Amino acid sequence: MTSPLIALIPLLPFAGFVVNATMGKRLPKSVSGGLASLVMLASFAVAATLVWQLAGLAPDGRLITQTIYRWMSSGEFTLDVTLLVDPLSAVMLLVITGIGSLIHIYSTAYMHDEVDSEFARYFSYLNLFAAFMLVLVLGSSLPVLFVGWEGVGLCSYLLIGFWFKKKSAADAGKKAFVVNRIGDYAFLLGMFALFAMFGTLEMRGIAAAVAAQPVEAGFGVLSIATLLLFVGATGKSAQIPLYTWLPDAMEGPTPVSALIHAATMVTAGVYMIGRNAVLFSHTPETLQIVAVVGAATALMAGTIGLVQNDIKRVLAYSTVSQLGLMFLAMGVGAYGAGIFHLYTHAFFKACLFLGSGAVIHALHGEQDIRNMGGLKKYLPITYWTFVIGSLALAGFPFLAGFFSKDELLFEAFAGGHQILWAVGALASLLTAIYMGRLVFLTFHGERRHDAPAAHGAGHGHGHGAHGGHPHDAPPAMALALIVLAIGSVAAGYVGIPAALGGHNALGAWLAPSFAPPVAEGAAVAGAEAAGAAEGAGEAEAHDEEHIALERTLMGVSSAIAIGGLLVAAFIWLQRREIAANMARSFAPIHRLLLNKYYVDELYDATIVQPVQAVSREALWRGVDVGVIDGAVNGVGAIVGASSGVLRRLQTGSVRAYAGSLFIGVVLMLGYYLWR
Amino acid sequence: MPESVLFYVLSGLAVAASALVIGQRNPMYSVLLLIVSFAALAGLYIVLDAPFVAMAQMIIYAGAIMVLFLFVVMLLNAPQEDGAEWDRTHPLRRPGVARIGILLAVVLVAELGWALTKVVALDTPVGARADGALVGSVRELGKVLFTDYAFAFEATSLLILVAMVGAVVLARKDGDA
Amino acid sequence: MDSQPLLRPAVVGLMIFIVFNALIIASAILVYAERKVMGFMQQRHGPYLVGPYGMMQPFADILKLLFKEELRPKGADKWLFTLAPVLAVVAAFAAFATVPFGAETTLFGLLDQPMKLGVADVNVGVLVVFAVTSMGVYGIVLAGWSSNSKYALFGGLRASAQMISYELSYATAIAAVILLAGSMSVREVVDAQSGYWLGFIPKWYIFLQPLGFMIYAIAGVAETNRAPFDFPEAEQELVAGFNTEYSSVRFALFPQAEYINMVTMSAVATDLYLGGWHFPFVPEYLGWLAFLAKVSFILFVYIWMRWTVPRYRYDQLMKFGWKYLFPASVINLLVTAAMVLYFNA
Amino acid sequence: MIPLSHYLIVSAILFAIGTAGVFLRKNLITILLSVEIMLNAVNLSFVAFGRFAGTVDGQIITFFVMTVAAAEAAVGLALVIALFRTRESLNPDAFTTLKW
Repeated sequence: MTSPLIALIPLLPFAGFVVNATMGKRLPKSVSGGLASLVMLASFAVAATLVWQLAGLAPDGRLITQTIYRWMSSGEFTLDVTLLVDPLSAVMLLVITGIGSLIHIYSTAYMHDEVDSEFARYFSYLNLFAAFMLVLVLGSSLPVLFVGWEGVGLCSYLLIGFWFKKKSAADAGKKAFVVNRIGDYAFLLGMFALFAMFGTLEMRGIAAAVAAQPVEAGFGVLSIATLLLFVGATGKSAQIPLYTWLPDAMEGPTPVSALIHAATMVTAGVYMIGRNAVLFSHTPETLQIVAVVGAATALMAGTIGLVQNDIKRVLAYSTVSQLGLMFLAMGVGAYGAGIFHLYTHAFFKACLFLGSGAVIHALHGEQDIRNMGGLKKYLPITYWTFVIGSLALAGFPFLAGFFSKDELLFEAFAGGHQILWAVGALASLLTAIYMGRLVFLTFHGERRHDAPAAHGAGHGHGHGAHGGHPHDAPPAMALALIVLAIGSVAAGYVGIPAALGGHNALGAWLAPSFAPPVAEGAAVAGAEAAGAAEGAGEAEAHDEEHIALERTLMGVSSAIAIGGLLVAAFIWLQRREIAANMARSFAPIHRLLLNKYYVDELYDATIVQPVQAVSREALWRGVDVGVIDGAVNGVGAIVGASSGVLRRLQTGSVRAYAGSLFIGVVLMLGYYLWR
Repeated sequence: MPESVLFYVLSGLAVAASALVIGQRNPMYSVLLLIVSFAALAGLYIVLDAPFVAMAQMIIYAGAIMVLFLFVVMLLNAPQEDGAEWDRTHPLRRPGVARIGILLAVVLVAELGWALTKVVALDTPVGARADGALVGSVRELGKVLFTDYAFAFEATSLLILVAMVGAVVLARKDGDA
Repeated sequence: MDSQPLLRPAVVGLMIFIVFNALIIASAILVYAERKVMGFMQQRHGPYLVGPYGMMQPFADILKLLFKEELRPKGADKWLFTLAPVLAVVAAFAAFATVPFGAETTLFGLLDQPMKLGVADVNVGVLVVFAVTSMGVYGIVLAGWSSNSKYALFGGLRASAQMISYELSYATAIAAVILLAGSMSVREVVDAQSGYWLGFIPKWYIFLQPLGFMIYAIAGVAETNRAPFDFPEAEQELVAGFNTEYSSVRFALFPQAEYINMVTMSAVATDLYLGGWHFPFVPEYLGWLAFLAKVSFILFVYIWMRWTVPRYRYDQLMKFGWKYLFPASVINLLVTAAMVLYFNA
Repeated sequence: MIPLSHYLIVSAILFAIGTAGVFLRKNLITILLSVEIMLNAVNLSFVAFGRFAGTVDGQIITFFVMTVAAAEAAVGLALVIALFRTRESLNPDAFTTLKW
């Protein structure tokens, strides 16, 4: 069916952007912030109603579209701007608008120390981001998706560099932008390849076309195309090799990190793969690569996260690693599980970031966990929400993270990728440990920070004079934290696996999105749907030992989670020196981790420097000065010379000109009459 | 029949007025006579079943452009200045030039006449082929204007904008910003 | 088809006669009304000597002017000086030609096929009104130029500039209405406004085009050179503006033209925005009364405004016209177009 | 009915008059007026042809000509004013130097 409502979802935030961007300077904070949050809530309401309508439809007919206008049409190729709501985008919609609204509300308090114009600028960016993100998830064709893709990249750049007066922030923004460019380039190439193959860019059309042909054996053209798309995804979703921008992105305001760099934008890559599930399913080679890259990223980021000292960077690396897990799921064809984890992760990671934001807020910009500790009694709300978030992230039984992560690992295992499963398990162990470390270092133990710290000033929100001890989150922030904490507990229950007597409602709900469009060839569709359903972990698809296996794996992973937490508790609560000893005894490794495997340095040496050298020497000194300027000057000289001659013709008398014109007319007319 | 009478009266009026326009020394009268000629042309358009064009003619030409001319004439009521020394001795005043001009004019008129003889179906009435209703309908006009000629339309709008800016820039004194 | 070949032209002729005289009378009444209203607004009685309540005052004025001597300043342009007032008045009269003021009627069965109340019904009527009114400016401009006096010249200059500037907004506002009605015939525009929303709100375009109506009204005031836009004859600045040098009948013609223009403006406003002769609970054949009522109301507002609002400064006038009124009208047009597109598709 | 040729003849005459005006008059304003005459002559033939062919294209081109004429008048008159300011003259032959 079609519905005129869909366009509203991105348009509302866009309207907010327009207002705040144009007249924001003149609006008081309450108005600009309130408006921004309001449009987000409105768009959430619209999204909710649409999803409700969607749920009302028959399972395999769950598709609401709206064609806005014909974007391009050349020859037989036409491209409409069509927005599409199906189970997959429905989930994304709710996550983006829902969590987005919460983070908007949170920001009204968090950014309150900015001057009005800055405040409005911030919210205009935030709204713009939301609009583009919604376009991204709603777009039914790759180009439309790409528009959103680029748009969110832009907003990410703007928001990371929001405090652009601070060099590190500006650089981080540029880094994020450039790194993403690389990915986007690949993404474009992938699009071209797909267009060359299928002659359409409508994702459903591509899916249908692909479904008709057999799964590609070996590494063929199709695999190359999908691989290119995946490279784009690595750029957006911070996977190896393009993940380096995400940790630096933490220079941006914390709510931004929560919204863009944890909940929504970075998951775009996962979403994109899920959206083109059929396509990817046909290129096992690529899927293999996706899975491996995901696993590797998960592990690497986890290890790095273990030793970082900046509260937000720890969270950033954990995000990278969780994204790695999602890609792992995607790679093993467990699209449902991947999206499931995406969805739960959005909740608790947003919760964690906002919690860290509350901490930073309370400590006036202090971010180094070595200077924190003992905040438990000052920031109860922050503390408890943070703990819940961490537990959920660590996969503590019966919290959101548990279900999704377990689902995902189980799919990996059941899919026969034991090694990948092991890596994932290891990664989640690391997750448990560093989250434990983070919590204990931040909130427990004795207080290691000097009250109102001066670091704040640099960070754009240095509070005025405050009392001695930090104050807990103001209402707006507390609200967001609490809601998200509840989410982190409850979000998982939409996908209780068969093993626990549930029937994985989410998986079932998502299944149609990963199957080729029903319209084409019922037989193929049915088969694919069954396959996808298998992948998505439909209850029926499981037989007994599956359930048994899942139960055991569940036990293992929860054991891992609890164990990791216990280890962390033991080290950082009881015997903190252990950590120091280990650091000392494994000094090289520790240094390696601390310096993030020197990847940044590597890139700088291998890519950045050469490029700079070439552009400076060859392009600037050579091409620009030599060829281009030379050409321009040459033309100028020629014109000068020739006009010196032609000048004679210019008497300057208007009527002389008119006369020549007249003669011309007479001659031309004569000529035409003559022949 | 009335239509032909109308035609001859109006076209005669138009031609006479135009001739007087360039026969005048006083620009004021030229402008007014030109308005008359435009009005006559508008009448001709109506005879040609083009009421909308006729009205546009009145509104845009007679109503706006001519007022602009009038405005300028009034703003700078310039002195008559032929007979000034430099003017009489102007190179373009030499008889040779004048002769060439006359020759050219004659040639042009001849050519125009010649061209007329080449028009096919010259003596078939204008309205013979199509009914006035279609040609006269503003709806049809708008349709074609905004579909087939959409690009030209946009282009002209741009032209107008440029002209506007140019006029402002030119007409303002160097002093005021 | 037409069984009464002679009656019809007769009726049309009668119509023309009626309209012509009605306009003359109207201008007379307006003179009276203006002075009375002004009087009341200034805590005075206004004219009260001539006739009951001074009702005969305008006629007295006319007579007085008729017997004045016709002056023509030295160096004035003979032809144009005489032509100008005539031009003004002719334009004013002609403009009313395509303004319908009543529903179709058979004059109670006198005619076998209904005839339209109104002199002429052209399918581009709106444009005709507009074109003719835009001719009216020449009367003033020429008067200003021909009388060879600096005050008059200034008046003329101002008139020309002001009128061109405000015609734009004026036309753009009308264009929005044309869009809504989908026709350029005034009569069809009016008929498009018959009927009700929700059963009781009359379908007048003023409700769809509040902004458009405002723009039309303001631009109309400027077009008719009425206060607060009466620059061509700003007494305090240019003795009497373009008609400084005029006297006697020639002089009388200018106010006449002005008042008739006011009437035309109001009539057009009524047709385009106030539903013409449609009025709740008023039968069709009495529609012309409703029309009359609306017109006289607008005219009252005209006078009211003149004696309430002070005159702008000339630069303010231009600035207002170009920087606020015109953009507003363009936006109004765009929005209307979008709406029409949206609701018709 | 009037034959097409008559309209064309009228238009030709008007065009000739306009051209003559451009060359004979020595007042910039009158010259501009003559140009307007020429444009209108062309308009007339456009409309006549359009009516003859039974299409509205002729009228549409007329509109474009009108817009161009409006632009031309605006710029031209602005130029005239500017020139008059500098030279106190409206004679085209007075402006033979291209820069000063």
